[in-house]
Amino acid sequence: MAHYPTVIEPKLRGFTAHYSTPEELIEAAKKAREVGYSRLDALTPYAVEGLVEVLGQRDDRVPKIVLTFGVLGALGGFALQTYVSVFDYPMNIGGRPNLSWPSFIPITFECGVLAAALSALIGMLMLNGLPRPHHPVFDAPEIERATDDRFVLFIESEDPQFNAGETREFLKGTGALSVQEVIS
Amino acid sequence: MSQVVHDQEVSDTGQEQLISAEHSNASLTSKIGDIVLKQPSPKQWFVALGFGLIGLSGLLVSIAWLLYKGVGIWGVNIPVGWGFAIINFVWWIGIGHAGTLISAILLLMRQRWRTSINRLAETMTLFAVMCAGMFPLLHLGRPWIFYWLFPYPNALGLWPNFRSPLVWDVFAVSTYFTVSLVFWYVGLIPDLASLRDRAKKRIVQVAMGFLALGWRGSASHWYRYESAYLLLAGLSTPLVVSVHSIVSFDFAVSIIPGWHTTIFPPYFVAGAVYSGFAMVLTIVIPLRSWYKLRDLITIDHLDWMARITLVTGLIVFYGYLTEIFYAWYSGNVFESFMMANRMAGPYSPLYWSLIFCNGIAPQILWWRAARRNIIVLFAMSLIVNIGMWLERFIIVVTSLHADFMPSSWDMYTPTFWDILTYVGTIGFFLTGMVLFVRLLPAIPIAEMKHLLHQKMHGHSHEPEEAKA
Amino acid sequence: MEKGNKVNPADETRGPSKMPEPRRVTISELRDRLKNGDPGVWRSLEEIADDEEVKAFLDQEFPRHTAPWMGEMDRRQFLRLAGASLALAGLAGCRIRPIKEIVPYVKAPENLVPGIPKFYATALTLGGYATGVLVESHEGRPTKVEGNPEHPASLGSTNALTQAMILELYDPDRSQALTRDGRYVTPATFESDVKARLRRQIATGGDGIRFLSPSGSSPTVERLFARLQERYPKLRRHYWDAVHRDSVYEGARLSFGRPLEPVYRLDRANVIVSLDGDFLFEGPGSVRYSRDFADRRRVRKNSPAMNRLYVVESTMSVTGGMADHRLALRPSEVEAFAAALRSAIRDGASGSDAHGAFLSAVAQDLIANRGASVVIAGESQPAAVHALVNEINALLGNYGSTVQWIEPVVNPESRLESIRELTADLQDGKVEMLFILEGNPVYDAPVDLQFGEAVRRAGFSVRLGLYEDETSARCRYHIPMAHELESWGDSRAFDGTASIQQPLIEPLYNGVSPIKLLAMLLGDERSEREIVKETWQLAGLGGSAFDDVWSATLSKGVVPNSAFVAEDVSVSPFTAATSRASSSLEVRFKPDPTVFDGRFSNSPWLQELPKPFLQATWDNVMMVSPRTAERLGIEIDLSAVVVGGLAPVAELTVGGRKVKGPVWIVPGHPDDTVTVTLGYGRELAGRVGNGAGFNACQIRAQEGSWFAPASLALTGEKAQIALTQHHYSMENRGIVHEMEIGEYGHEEHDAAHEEMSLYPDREYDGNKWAMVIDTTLCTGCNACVAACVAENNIATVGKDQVIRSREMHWIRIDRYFDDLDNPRYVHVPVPCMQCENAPCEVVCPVAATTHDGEGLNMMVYNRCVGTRYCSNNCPYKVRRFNFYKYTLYPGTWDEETPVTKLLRNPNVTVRGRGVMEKCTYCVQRISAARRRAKKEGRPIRDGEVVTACQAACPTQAIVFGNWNDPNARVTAEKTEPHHYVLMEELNTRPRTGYLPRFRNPNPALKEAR
Amino acid sequence: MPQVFNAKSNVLARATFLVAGLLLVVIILAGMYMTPYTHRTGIALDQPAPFSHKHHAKELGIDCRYCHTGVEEAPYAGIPATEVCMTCHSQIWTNSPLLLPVQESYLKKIPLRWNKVNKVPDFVYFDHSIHIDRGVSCFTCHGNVTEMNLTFKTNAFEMLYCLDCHRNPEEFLRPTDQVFNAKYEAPPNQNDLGRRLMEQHAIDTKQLENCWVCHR
Repeated sequence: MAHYPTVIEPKLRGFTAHYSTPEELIEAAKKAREVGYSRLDALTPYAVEGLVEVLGQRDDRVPKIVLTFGVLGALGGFALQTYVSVFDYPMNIGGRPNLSWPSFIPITFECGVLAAALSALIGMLMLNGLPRPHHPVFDAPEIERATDDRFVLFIESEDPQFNAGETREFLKGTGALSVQEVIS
Repeated sequence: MSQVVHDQEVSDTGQEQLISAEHSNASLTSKIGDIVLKQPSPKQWFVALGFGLIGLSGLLVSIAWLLYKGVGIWGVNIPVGWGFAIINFVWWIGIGHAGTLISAILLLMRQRWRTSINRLAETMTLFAVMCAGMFPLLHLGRPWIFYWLFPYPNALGLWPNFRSPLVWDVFAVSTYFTVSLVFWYVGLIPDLASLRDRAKKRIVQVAMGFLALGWRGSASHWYRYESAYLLLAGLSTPLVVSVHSIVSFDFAVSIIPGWHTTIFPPYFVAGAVYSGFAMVLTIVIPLRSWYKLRDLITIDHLDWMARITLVTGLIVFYGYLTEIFYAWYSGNVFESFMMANRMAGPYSPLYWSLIFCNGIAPQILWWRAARRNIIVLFAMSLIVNIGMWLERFIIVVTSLHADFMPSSWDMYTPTFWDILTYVGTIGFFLTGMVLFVRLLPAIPIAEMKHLLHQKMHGHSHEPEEAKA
Repeated sequence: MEKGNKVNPADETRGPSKMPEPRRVTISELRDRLKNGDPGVWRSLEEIADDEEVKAFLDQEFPRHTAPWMGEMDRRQFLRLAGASLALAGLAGCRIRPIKEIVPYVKAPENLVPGIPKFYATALTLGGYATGVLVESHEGRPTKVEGNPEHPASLGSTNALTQAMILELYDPDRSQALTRDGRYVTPATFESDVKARLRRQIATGGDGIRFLSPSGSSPTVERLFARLQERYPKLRRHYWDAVHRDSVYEGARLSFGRPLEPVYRLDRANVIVSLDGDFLFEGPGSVRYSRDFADRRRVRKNSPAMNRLYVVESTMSVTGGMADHRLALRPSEVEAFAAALRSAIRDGASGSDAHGAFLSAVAQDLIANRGASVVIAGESQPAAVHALVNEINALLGNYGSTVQWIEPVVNPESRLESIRELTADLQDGKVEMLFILEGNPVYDAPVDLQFGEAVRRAGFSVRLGLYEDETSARCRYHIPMAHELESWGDSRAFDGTASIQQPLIEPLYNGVSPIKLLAMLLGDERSEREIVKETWQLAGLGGSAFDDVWSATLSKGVVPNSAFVAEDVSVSPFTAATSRASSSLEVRFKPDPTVFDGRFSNSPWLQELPKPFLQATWDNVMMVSPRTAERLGIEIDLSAVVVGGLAPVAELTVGGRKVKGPVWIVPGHPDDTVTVTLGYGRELAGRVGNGAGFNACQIRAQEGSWFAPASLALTGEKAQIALTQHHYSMENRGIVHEMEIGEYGHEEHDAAHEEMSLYPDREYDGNKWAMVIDTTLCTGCNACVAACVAENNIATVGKDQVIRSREMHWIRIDRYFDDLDNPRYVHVPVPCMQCENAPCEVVCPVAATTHDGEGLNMMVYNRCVGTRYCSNNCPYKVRRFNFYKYTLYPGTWDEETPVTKLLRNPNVTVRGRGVMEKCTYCVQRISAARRRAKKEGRPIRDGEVVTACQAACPTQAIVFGNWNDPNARVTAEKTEPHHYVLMEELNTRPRTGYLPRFRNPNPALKEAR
Repeated sequence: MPQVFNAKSNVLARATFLVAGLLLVVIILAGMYMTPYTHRTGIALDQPAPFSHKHHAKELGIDCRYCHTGVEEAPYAGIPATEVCMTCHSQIWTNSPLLLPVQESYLKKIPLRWNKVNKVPDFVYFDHSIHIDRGVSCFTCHGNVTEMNLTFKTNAFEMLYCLDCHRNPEEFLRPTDQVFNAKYEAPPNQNDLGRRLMEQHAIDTKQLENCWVCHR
């Protein structure tokens, strides 16, 4: 994920190139990678299969997080019930044994699911660096169409290869509908 | 951006139409987005809101009176300690199941027809669960100490009794609500972003922007987002099943004839889906005409839902038959009396109308014509809703009013306040749905675009397993 | 939490002990009383301490005679003086934890330790006949009545009415001030007025003075009357009881030439025949008779035998329900049966009439048990029947063994005659001064006398009564009467045994006892106590050692060997021709099983007690047999799954007089007979009793004051009656095991098939509480229910709530019958079963109901959130729920009546709204016993813990104790061969068990039942 | 334009989430630890007369039972009647203004109205006598009143407080003759002593945890 300073004096942050189909975007992204650009980002109105692979930004940590928390949640749930009814205040309830584990299953399960689900949400947001209401790219002209019908490639000025002139030319070369400066 | 509004039923060409061909990404955004941003609400919307608010105020009045006087204002008594409150609870929670099921299970099964209705279904779930959650609280003798049902450290050194199905309920229902909410919200994030970017009014921009958490559709974000969404779906699926199973345990775990049955969990889950789909139909059918969405929520969607309704309906009916079989086969005097009493006792008219609503009537859905006839479908959905309510009434009341000790048998008759509370929750539900339709995108924009894309390119990016 | 549950033990049950009372004794006098440490005055001890304070409050707060109804005043009192018992004044605040006040005595009463209840012996009377009781008192608040084991009429048990008298004491609707023509006047005004008039009477020798009172057996009252008679020789006394025993004494006159009182020794009888006599439930000695009857019926390993009971009756009575053989006849047919029975026994003539088989079987059985049998005639049957029965008993040689005759305990004068004369005199204007002590003649005198009108003719009329009722309304003066628990007195039991009545509390409502009033008329200034004491001194009690004997008597509750000696009698055979049975439909009058003759109309406890066989509350109904109902076109389906309480209304006509009321079908009731009970349709009973039911007295004339020809017609209207049971068939669920005595011991109940649980059993070492209820002995008299209500602060909920099936009784008596026309009834008292595998506990989400180490199924009210799940899951449906705040005074939801708080048992939580409650095996008593035992370093003894229901039960059908104690009675009962538990197949392992209902049918009548 | 918010809002947004999360925990813990405060422990209430236990019980060495007479036989320890105060104060300090309310009460026969310092919660049935009998000292629950000038509550009688002792009595029990002794020091081997006493009194902790020991 990209890192941006939050200090604000307007300067060139990079270029955005707009495409009308995901296929064109993927093509362009491939080229950019070949040329050697590394600080890339692609903004699309819906998930485009295969894009992260092209950009080399694939990240599979979410499932692992979810699994871990799911298991922890379930264990926690069972532990709580056992602690309460066996150690803290054991009671004779309807002649059942203190550790009447069959009765503990439903809650154990629910706790697992709850923890897993929350971790999925929070994990996903944190990895995505969200919430992040302010972002330089939002200052790009026409960028709002990235959530509508445009597929946008964004090359950052941080990129070692970045050069205002060349980069713009390169992007034009990829058959973009338009190339915009991102000044923020 | 072209202002496309084409609302005709998609022509019935043998292969299924889940979205009319004329749509483009832009048209989708504008069409769905503008319901929230531009379009003035149709008058039916205000009528619906009006009814909703009337019901809602009824609910508030009845709750106030309840807290002032006590549960005595209801028809409950000894032996029938549970009445409308629990009946409605189970009814609502059942309705609340279609949402997550449609979104989650159908997502996993790559059922593309889910896409345009899942948001509505999920929202329905949220409000239905809220309605459901109200009842167990209100039916307490001392509602102000409901929190004793939660395990938290306290100066009494006391905890809930984890052997009680009611505590399972607390966990199940609250978990279900939380997860549904998360699922619903995650699905909403990208659409909120596009509304943010589309909105002209500052206030709307801020509101949507705040909720969108600064979503910008970056590729890596989309990737994590997709996996999280899929995982949530994977979690919700067993959750849906567990929740209504646990609700059924409220009865199955007890020893009351008519409650103490192993068939309950599966047949409650089926019943839940059954009533859930019925309710989706009840809502979607008017909505698609009010907002001219016949091209997005197509007749094929309705057909699909009708099929599911039929299938689950059959399972439920099977449940009834097994109950009868048990009563006879067990040779248990209490069981057999209970069944005989349902069929011939003082509540038999309700039992037989239940059999009609849930057993006989749905058979009409075997016919394609019926499934694709809006009127029939709408009527059918209402009948099912009524039927499922009756089912819960039969289960709760007829089992309790004549159980073990003949000396304690007595009738249950609801009071005015029982009914007002019930109607009130329907008002609450209606209000919620109506406001949602106005304030948030009722159809998932991003997903529709995805669907459109797949449609154009013959699902070129469709993973293998989907075709299999 | 308290916010939701305003009624908490703090401000409710640990309430104050102090009552407002007028200053009536001088400090110095009380000091003297203290000095001689007389146990009799224990009660006034702490009043002494607080007299001054109370007075202070009264004086500054309220002028004495201006409070029409002192509920409000009691409440303030209550708040201010709370704490005399070290309790908190109930300043229920909304703040989280308000600072509460604690108010100690100024001067601590001696021998009173706050928090430790004391028991005092006294006696309570019904119809003049005393039942000895022990009254529990908490810091001076009487809270519970127990039977006095020393007393022959009680032997430790009581009936429901006696239990409820404690509530009568506190009833806020009791009259509270002296009135003239309905306006409050000072006692002084009255005193001068009456004395002036009395002086004028001296000249005429008191010719114009009349007293009217119900039966009384108080020697002191008699003595005072004697003294009045000396002063006014022509003074006349009259008697009236709605439930009178004229025929008993008249029968005795026919047989022996003088009025005598029968006393039965049922413990000596093998065969008992009752001719319309409800001796187990009504009339003098019924509690004692129940005990003796039961002792010969208790089937156990060591005595597998039982007596046999034949009942011939003209209604459906508690005794009839116990019969081994029962014959239902119209009231007027009984006489013929008696005559036939006589001849069958005298001349061996086999009965030729309709009931021949039955009759000759009975006759044979009686003859076979000469001297060990008894025939009992009911007070509702004419003198002829009594005469015949007297003769039969003589023929059977039962005198001296099972039947004894003693001098009448109450005045034997004919009540009908007596009131007839009085009315006549009133109409002739002969009566210048009329004193009506107790009773309520305007309401219940024979209607054709129009007594109410006549009273107005009296120049001057005074009424002494607990309530300002129908009679008071017709009198010049009304004087609030002191309750028996508020005043000194004495009375005799059914066998003549005398008891001294001592007050447990100063009069709550400025009441005056009859003794006090008479003394005043005599100008005797002494205290009641002194007068009563004098009576017994003169009677030569204890001779020289009087003072010691007196104190002993007070603490024991019985005057030593004061029972009447049996008279030698010789019977003259009954020759008169027996009257013919009428052919028409007949009405049969009966005292109501709960409100009796109307004196308890304002008692919510009794109003809500389900009437035997009817299971109806808050109403009286016209009872008819199924066949009669069919004939009249009455449609009530008693076999319905749920029998609603919607009853057709009918008009009952007797001698041209009409009354309307709901009709109900009672299987076993004789055909062509309508039973109506007295005591309802009151107009001035109080907030609870007003308007309930219909007034049977309106059709009850001098002729046929017990039964008369009548006609019944449906009006087409319907009336809702409040039933507590809606299904009367056991549906073959083996709730009661019915057996014949012959089957005892066969097919031993095997304890083998019990291990049915996957879970290991819980061990119960130490105490293991258990209960056994013998259904053979349960007569269904409701004493246990009333006792439970009194002990456990159980709320009454009112007719409306009972109709909605929300009654609160912790123990209920289920009644089942097997057949409509010739039914056999069974009664099953059902308290909490205290299951070891309690289904209710498992489902409670907050663990408000759990098990303790002694196997008790605990219910913690303050933890309960009120899901009602436990009740749903209870197979026995013994749990009760507070759907509203039922602690408010019954029938009126809008106001609280603080005085009734004083009645509450401080050791039992008063349950608030939204809380589940149930039988606890009287855990407060167990706890008290446990603490006592621990302090003494010993285990709890068998019989040390007695539950309220067990104590009250007249037949001792309930046994409670420690199952782990091999020598405990309960253990023995548990090992009885036929012991069983309800619905064993559910494997709930109840601690409450039952013994089967044994019957002892006459082989000759097997098929006839 | 999508750039709706300024740069600061990023930090703000994340902070919001954290705070919301923490709040929940705080509330629950507060519930636990506020209890003693709501019970007014350590706060001396104003009373009609400024009675000093320190003076009477310590300096004058008057035994608890002289005033609290019921404590050995009854559920209630008992608050002394005015006359008890007057047994001494009719002789000494007769003209002390502090004693005016007491004298007034005695003469006018109007009871004193003290503010309750120690109170078990509602719905609890507490019996002093049985505790005294088993060797639970006054001072175990009421704190060392002999050091209090104005009486205050040292312990919040919450259920957990009672359970502590009902679960492990051995930590608190004294020999019965030491129950009223304010100067008593628990021996180092308190737990052994406690266990011995428990045997001696046949104290069964299983039973002591039963609801119906306190709630009826």
